[in-house]
Amino acid sequence: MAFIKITSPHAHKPGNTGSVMQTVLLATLPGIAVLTAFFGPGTLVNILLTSLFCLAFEAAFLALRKKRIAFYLKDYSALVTAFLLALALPPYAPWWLIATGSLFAIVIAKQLYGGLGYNPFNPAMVGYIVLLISFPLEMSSWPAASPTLSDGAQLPGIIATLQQVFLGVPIDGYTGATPLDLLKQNQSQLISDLYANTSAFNQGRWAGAGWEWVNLAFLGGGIFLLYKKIFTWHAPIAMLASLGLLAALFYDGGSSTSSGSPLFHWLSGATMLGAFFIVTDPVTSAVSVRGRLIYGALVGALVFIIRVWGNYPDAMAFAVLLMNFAAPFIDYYTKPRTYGHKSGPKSQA
Amino acid sequence: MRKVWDIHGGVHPPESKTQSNHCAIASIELAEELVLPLSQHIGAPSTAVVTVGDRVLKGQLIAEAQGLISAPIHASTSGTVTAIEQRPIAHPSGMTADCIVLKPDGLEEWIEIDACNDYKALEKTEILAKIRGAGISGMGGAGFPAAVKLNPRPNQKITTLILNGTECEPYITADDMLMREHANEIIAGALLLAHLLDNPSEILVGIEDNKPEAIATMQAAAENTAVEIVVFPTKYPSGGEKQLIEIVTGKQVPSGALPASIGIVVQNVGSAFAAWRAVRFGEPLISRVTTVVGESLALQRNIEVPLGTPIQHILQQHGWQQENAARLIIGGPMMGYTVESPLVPVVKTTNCILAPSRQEVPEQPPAQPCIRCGMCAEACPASLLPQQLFWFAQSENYEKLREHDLFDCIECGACSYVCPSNIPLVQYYRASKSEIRIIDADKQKSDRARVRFEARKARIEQAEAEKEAKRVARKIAAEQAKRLADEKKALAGPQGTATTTSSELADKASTAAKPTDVDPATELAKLERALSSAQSRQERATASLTDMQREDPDNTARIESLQARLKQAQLKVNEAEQKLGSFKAAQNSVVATETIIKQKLTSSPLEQLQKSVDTIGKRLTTARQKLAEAEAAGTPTVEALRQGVAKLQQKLDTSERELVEAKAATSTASEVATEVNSDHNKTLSAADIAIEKAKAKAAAQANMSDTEKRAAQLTSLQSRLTKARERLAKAEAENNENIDAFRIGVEKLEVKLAEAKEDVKEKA
Amino acid sequence: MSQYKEIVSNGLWKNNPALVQLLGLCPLLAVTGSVVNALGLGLATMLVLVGSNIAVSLIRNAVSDAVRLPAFVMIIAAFTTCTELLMQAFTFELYQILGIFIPLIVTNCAILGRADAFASKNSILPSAIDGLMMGMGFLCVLVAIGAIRESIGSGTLFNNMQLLFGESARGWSIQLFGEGYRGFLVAVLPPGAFLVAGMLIALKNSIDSHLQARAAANKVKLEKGSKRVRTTGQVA
Amino acid sequence: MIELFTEQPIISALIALGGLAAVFGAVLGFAAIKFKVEGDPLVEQIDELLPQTQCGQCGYPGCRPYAQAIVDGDPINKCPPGGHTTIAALANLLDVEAPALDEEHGEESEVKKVAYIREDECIGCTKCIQACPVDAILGAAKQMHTVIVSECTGCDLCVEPCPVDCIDMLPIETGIAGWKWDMPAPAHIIASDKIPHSADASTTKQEDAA
Repeated sequence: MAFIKITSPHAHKPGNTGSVMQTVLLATLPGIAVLTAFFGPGTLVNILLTSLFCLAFEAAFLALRKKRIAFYLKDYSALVTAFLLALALPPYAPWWLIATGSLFAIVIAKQLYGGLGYNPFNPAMVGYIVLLISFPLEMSSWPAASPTLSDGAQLPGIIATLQQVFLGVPIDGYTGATPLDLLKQNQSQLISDLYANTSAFNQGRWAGAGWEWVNLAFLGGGIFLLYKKIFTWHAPIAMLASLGLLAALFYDGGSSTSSGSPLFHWLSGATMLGAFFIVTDPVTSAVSVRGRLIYGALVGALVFIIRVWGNYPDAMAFAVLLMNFAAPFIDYYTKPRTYGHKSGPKSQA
Repeated sequence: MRKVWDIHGGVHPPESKTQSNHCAIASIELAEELVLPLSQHIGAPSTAVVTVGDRVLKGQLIAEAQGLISAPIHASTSGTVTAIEQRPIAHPSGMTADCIVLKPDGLEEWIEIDACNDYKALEKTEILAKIRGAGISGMGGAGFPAAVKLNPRPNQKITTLILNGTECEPYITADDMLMREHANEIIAGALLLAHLLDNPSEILVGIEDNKPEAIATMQAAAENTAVEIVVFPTKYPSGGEKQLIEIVTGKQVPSGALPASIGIVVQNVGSAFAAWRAVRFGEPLISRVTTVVGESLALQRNIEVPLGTPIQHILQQHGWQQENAARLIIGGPMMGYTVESPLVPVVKTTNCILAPSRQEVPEQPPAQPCIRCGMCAEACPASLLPQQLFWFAQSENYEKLREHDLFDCIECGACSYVCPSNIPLVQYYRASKSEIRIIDADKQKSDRARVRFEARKARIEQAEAEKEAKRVARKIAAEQAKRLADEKKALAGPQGTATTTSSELADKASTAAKPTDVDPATELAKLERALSSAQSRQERATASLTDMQREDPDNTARIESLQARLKQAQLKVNEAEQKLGSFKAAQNSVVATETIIKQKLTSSPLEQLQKSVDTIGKRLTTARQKLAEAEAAGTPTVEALRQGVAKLQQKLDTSERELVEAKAATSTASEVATEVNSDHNKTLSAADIAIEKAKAKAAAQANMSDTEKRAAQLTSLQSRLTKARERLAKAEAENNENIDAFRIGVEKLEVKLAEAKEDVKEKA
Repeated sequence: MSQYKEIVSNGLWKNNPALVQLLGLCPLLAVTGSVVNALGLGLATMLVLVGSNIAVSLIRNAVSDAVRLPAFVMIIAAFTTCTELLMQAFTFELYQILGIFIPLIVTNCAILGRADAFASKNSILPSAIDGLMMGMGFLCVLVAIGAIRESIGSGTLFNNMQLLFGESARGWSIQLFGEGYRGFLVAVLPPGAFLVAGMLIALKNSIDSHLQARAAANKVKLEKGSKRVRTTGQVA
Repeated sequence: MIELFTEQPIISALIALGGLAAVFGAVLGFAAIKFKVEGDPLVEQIDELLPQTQCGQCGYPGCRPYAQAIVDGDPINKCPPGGHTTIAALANLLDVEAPALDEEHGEESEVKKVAYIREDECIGCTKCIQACPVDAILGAAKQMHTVIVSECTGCDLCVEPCPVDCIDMLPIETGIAGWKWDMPAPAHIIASDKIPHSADASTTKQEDAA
């Protein structure tokens, strides 16, 4: 009898890409919970819709490419993209916005480049940016966090949510400026005054009501992923460090032109979501340890630069996409020193 | 406690060692047939020295090493050689190879072995020969002949000897058990190897900390010796030679070099044990300790098994449930290879036979796309970027693969082990490595083919050119020969002076010399004789006429007839006188032409020679340049060029010599000319003498009788023949290429001489 | 005639400057936000292409190799200036909208490319036709991209055609998705141009591969290895 | 003078352009002569990539002439011994798209071959020796000939001249030493989508089985 012939190693560490992705999905749960707690069921509807659309587009395109749909859907990568896109979009976004975003994320940014592993740009971020530059109005209408709601107002119920999402029935007096918007629009107040006078800040503790808790929840999820060794600490820590460093450099004690404290930057907007769920996307980031440090640090720097001097209040997506461009270049110059070789990259022709 | 270093990467697969290291090394009953492959090591296969039907004793040499990197093979037991044929061997390809098949007779009859109580009394070369002769090759898996490593180049001072007792692969416990049971012999072996390597300052035994019993026995055995036991944390692949070196010394072996280049030699503990047995007891390597493990077996343990035992036999002895095993692995689960047939034999490198159940080692799920998670890069002990290598291997970008140091990959499998997408990375690297090797070999071959093709083209062109040159040369030579002949005719006739070629000269000379076809001296003498006879006849006629007129004046008729005779005689005398006069005039004109020719000769050949010397000189310089270039470039035409230069040099030399001679001749010739002009001799030069001689000879010949002439001819012929023979002998001695021409010349001369002799006889 | 057929198919399809040679991407991406812009610039480019091809073909034997390119650029610049002046005179508003892209026709590599690759090697008539067909191919792609981007980006088609065809064309404008269409800004922005151009190239390639597959099915089998020569000279 | 220029913009433009043309023309002409490139190193580079079998299947007498022809614009897909690897390398060097092999010049052979002379049939005519482009055949008139396997490029030029047909082209045998691992089954990249349906179906089947 003949035995199967196969290359070593014959042992294999348990787990596969699907289980890695599942862990990532699991790690977003605290963030989702906190988002829902502060902004109502919009986030959940977002997730539901993006998941639906992303899986549908993925399956359709796999069918077009004559691939086995079940096998590829089982890697959960489309679902991760869906979750990240949903978390980045403002809750209560209209359904067609979500559909368009999913289309660009899955079809244009992922499948057209060859599917999982071959996409040079983070699909969720591509979807997000296409929406951001095409539909600025919808994309900037973030709901107000629950602590900042005026008296008597409360979070929309599930019916109101669905009406808003599918029928465009607006929910009255519900949108509000995010802390990043407030800081960007701040012209004359000292930071301390801003904190004292604005409900978005004075209802919160460090960096604006609701947002700080959302970010802390994502930080928790990120620490869980680090513990699970889904990724290494290099890229997120470098990103947070460079963001904090730049914020500290330009803080200037809180004058009216101040760009906000490091703590503010760490805990507002999409910082923690970006640091632990987007910067760490292995497909589109640098691969070596040094490369990841550089990649993360530059993402952090770009986030700060765009937030403070750019046209958009938050900058995670732009910073990540810009660095996606640079990732192969960083890889090229950060090749680690191979065992038994004198120096790192030896032939840089 | 010695400081140990950490290596980059590494993985921690489940160790799975306890199921086989719980009992002592056992032995099993002898198989019905032992199959001993001729290639059990890295390097050239050995050649069988027994034939089918031979009875061999245990430990008898049955195959000899071929070349330096090779190892001999010995009979594992006593028995009969039943076949030498192709059998499946333990190789990932599943191919067959030449094996010696032995049928044991069960007597275990040892060949006479040569024990040695004190190896220190032996020469090192003798010890090395013993180790080499025992057929010991690395027992850890690679199988590099041990004696080669133990004989470093003289310029490499070995400072550290490391015994590898790491055994980092899961499942394998053969070295562990060996160290537990034979610690003293291993230590003795370590000291023996150290002695061979001029006692390195450090003798280390590296053991992972998951073998506490082995560590304890080894430490006990190593007490009061120079051997140090180094214990370090368990991590795969610490047992890789390069990794072990880094762990225990902190040094890295330069890429592409051997450990000996940084003064380190690593040997497996099993090799040290075998070396000790070989030197101390004279036992060749005929058995080894092998781990037999896997959930498809009822019994899992270590056994000492004769080399050549078919795996099937071993497995059956351990209660193998074949239907529950999906694959058979030789070696551990990380680097071991699968075999297709259970009939393959145990060889020197077989440290483990793993027969896992389907649940134990499940089949690999299909590969998912690489998501560049970087886990492989974290696990790689060589600090490579496996995901990049995979990417380039997939796109067959060999340039990039090289750039990313593919050849520093040790194929440990850590990257594949951790890959969440189940990509068979190691297979990609192995395939790419072989592909690159093939491409390199093809490149070398194509370069060689290009050189050969171009050399062939050049050779054919040169042959064509030579043919053409020869044809032209023949044509020129023919013309020159004609000219030469003409000139010789022109010049040798009247004066016999040697001259060189010159076409107008030859024309003029030939026309001028035409009337002098006959020997002028003879002619002159003839004419003079004719004149004198005519004169005497006239005198007689006049005398008889006067007598007649005085004695018989009336006899008018008679007188008239006498007068007529007289008149006739007078006419004849006139005629003769005229002839003589005209001949003398002609003679004068010939002499005049000769002078002119001589004058011309003095200038023109000289110039010609000068010119030819110059041109040859030029050609020589260019030829020399070309030769230098060719030598620098190392082209294959160098030899031909060199010959050409030598030939040109020769030509130049002869031309120069000719020039010098011609110059000398010119001066003499001009002297001759003046002498001739000023009517006759003052100081006689060589040319003059020659001319005189020729004249004298001509005169003498003219005066000579036929017989004398013939005799003279005969002697001259004889002297020419002797000269020709001398030349022939010389040519033969020198193996000259004109030898045939000489021989023919001699033959012709001999014929001529014979003719002349006959001629002389006839006349006499 | 087959030569002209070849020229026509090259210009319009096989060797289309925009989809195959990927020349003149700068105007292609910049001005195809609407059909009218695309048409305007496409016509201008075609005009320059025809003119420069004829002129280059005329002087092709008189220009030495070393000064070939400067001379061609000079010719193209002259025609571009003429076109610019014409547009200034007749379609001033469009001229203002297209702005810098009209003078930039000089640097459109499709034009210099045709001048160098075709007109400088062929006589006048083929050169003129080549210029016309290349210009036409370019124009078609421009208009196609313009139409797609305009319809997706702002939901209209043939908007502002009066800029090119006079007041009577004002009514040509079509609202595709009704008044409420929000406009998909990305399509009008440069990334949209890349996306649409990429899709068109993909479409062309897929059509080509289908055609090729069909052609391959009907192809006559070649005699394999029929073109061998001996490298070893005469074999006696 | 200046007035004339300002009043006659056409003339001044013409003069300016003419002057510029003259100056640049002169510079360019000078440069064209001064910096003329001698020789063509590209030929060498192409020749390096060709397999040097000297088989003539490309229609040129040897690899170097073909390299020269490629420089002069000949297609790069005429080399069957090199096959797609060589075409890809050439395409990479010349920065063009790699075409498929032109099968009019022959097919790419999967296995490498060497000539083998059945020695007892050889009559010693030396015709194959004259035909071999790389001098890989040993022998003399009326003596048996043999092929130096390591030097044979497998061009099969010796087969046809043989009057007794005693030359075979045999595949090179790779024993256990020449064995190598195969690449794993193709991965699922976009390029693999172009594989005809049957091939894709087989990989799908493998996946199913696995």
